[in-house]
Amino acid sequence: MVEKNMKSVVNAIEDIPDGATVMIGGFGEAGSPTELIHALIDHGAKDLTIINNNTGNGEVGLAALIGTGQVRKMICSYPRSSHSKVFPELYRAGKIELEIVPQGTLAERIRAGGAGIPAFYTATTVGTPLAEGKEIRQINGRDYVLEYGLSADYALIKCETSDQMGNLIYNKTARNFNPIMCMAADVTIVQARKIVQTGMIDPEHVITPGIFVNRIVEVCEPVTESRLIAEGVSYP
Amino acid sequence: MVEKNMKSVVNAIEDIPDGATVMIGGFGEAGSPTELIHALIDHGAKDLTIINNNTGNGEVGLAALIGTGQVRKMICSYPRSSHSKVFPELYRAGKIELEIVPQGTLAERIRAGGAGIPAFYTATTVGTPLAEGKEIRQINGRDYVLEYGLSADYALIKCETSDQMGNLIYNKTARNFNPIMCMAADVTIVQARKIVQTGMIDPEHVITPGIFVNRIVEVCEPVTESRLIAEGVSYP
Amino acid sequence: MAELVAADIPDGSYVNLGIGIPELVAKFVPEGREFIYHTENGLLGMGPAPTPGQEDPELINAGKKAVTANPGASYFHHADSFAMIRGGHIDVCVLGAMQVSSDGDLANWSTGAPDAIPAVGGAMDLIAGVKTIFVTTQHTTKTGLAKLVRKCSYPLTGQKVVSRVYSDLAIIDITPEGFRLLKLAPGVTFQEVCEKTDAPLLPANES
Amino acid sequence: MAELVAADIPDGSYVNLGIGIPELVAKFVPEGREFIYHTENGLLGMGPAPTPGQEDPELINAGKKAVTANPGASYFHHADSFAMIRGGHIDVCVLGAMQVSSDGDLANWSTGAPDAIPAVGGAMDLIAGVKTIFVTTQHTTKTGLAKLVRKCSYPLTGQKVVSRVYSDLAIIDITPEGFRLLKLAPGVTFQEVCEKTDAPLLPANES
Repeated sequence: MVEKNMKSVVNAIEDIPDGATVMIGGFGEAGSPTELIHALIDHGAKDLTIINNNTGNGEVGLAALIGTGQVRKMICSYPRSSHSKVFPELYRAGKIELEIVPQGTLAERIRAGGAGIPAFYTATTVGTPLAEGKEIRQINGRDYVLEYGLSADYALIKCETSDQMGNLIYNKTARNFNPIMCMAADVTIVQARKIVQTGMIDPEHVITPGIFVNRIVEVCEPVTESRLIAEGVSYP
Repeated sequence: MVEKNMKSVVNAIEDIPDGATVMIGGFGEAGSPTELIHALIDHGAKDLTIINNNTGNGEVGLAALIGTGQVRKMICSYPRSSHSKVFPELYRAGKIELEIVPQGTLAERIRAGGAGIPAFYTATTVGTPLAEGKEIRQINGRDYVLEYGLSADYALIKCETSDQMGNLIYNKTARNFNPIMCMAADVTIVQARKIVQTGMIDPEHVITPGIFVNRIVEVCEPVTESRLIAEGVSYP
Repeated sequence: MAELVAADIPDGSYVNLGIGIPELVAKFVPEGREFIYHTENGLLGMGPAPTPGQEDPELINAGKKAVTANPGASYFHHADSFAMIRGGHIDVCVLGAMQVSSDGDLANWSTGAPDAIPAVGGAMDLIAGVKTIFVTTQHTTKTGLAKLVRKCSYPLTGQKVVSRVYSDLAIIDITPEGFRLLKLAPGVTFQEVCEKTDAPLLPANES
Repeated sequence: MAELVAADIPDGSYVNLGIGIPELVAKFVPEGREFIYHTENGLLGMGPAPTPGQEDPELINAGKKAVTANPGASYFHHADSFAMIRGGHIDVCVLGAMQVSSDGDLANWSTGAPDAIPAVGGAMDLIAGVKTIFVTTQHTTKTGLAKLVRKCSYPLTGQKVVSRVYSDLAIIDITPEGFRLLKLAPGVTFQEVCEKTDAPLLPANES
């Protein structure tokens, strides 16, 4: 059996090269794989394209990764961070690119990337500046815009519990983008609060089947971004 | 609170009009809402367009519905039934229309119908007779065919457990097409082995959120098609 | 305003509330009615804020504030959540506005200022997918400019989507003929609303 | 044939087996290797058939036969199941064939006869989405016609997709140059395979 268990977050991400496209799960701090992100900061890969709904908070996690200058381009729906000036400053200085995508289109593009759908039509953005330059097609009397599937070289994911085969379950609204990003990346790297023996998760309750997961690493007591920010932590 | 609980399968389906498009869950007999189908036979609505993966077995359930002549058109992936001559005979006699759709395209078209995606591209069928007459587009060097979302007026669904709000869980591979059909119909009608009080299903385990369900009816001991066929039953 | 919006939402509706005044709708649900709240980050059956000290950083709403889950709730991933929105399954969405046009166009995501960082979130998805869009807003900007206009000057969130506007001065329907007064706030005159609206306003229908 | 196919599948592969000979692959997994079986009706981690009397009509495979679920299994709906297939997540699919062309085209769903009822199931999805497609087939039809051909005369299931054919006579790779022998069955000559193949067959590479 192929071993998915990694010794540490460092081992889990150490082959991410410069120029990689990396999806990072989470919506705000909920479901954000902060330990994996911090390992990526230490690792130092640069010229990254990062796909996440936001641009991080404070000076930890995703905001810290952006702050080091490792990120060439952000693809996200809402880059206005609370408690974070990292992205706005780099953006205004022309030091980081931004592709702004509505949240639902972002989610659907990621799912499409994972499901082998290269492109689809959607009503979202029709008639707005975000549809400019895109193909519009009328179907059954309504206008739709063509959007393309998104995939990535790597996905950094946080879950509640994984078994040895990489079957995952999540906690409440920390689920968010994580399951679809697992599907859309060539190499999906997961930090789990708990790794259990195979067979311990009811097959009816699995949210991400192990086929979408390449590497798992246990992080029993993950940090909470808001707590780090309250404590004034700035990574690294 | 809106009452979703129906008194009987008869009440649940009695407004289905002639000419309706009806999705019917199940893959073979697993997950097939046989009691709802039999109620639809008794109800007598005709000129129906039915969407299901197959065309039924023996002379019960979907095969029986086809046999009564109530179905004008089938949309399915695999109309060769085991133990059933009903569809082949009508088809060869020119008495029923057939739209053949690959199983994955069928599933994706139904999901698209439920998710507000009017059309998408897929590699499936490219270069085959089933792509004839359809738009082909090259994306990133590969050819894809354009397929349209499928939706329906009604969906007939079988699940294991529903709560009063229509949150559903399924049993094993009886899940199959049921969750996506719940999403794609204007009126989703569910037969559940058990209806429980709201709050009895863990929010992490819900497969179909109640927003996709309009009517629920308890059928505690549903028939099994294969057993009916073994017993030589022919409905009605 | 929030109370008036709540009064117009049918029992059993699936409702998505934007950030700000729209959130207050949840406090004014009429006796005997129940709404089921959807938050686009992946929860249906959202309940009120938890008692202080009980916050769970992994149970939040789209505004990233701590919430609770009511009995009958369900969690799902983002693509499934937006399938609810974009697939037309949410009955009512209540949003704030920068501008609303008499065609029902909505602008609420960007001033289009050259130094603004564009940030759209789920607004365009909600606008494109939800069956009924209610807007709650002050009738004019802080500097007194009309927010109900003939044509939005700010970048659009969506076209021909708003059904009704609840302002501090009036409730106004968007009809094929343009803005039409439905109801005045206490002590407000039709004349005053007309003056503060930058498009023709039709008087209320007799009924 | 099934045993030879199983020997060529790497440890830990996610595998989808077609109906018939392909199903037998599961009986020949080499010592120390483990494959995870996917069945497109919504189960990953499919196990062997249950002991008689233990069949569950709600736990079946794509051939609608009773199966079991191994530890670590998961259930999912049809769109998620085909996302695995069409999204390129299944490593190997083993299918039967009516015809395979030297370009790697596969025909296995219809003879195209005018009275045939078309029935495609999931074959076209598997062909379009799975990374490696192995075909197991008798080398010729019951009436002695070649199944390995220059160009398929039957309606295609997919174009340029087959990697390798395991027949009763030989293992044959589909290469950019066409069919190339990989290995002969015991007692079979290269000459014999060439005669029963309706396209040029290149000899095995020296190695």
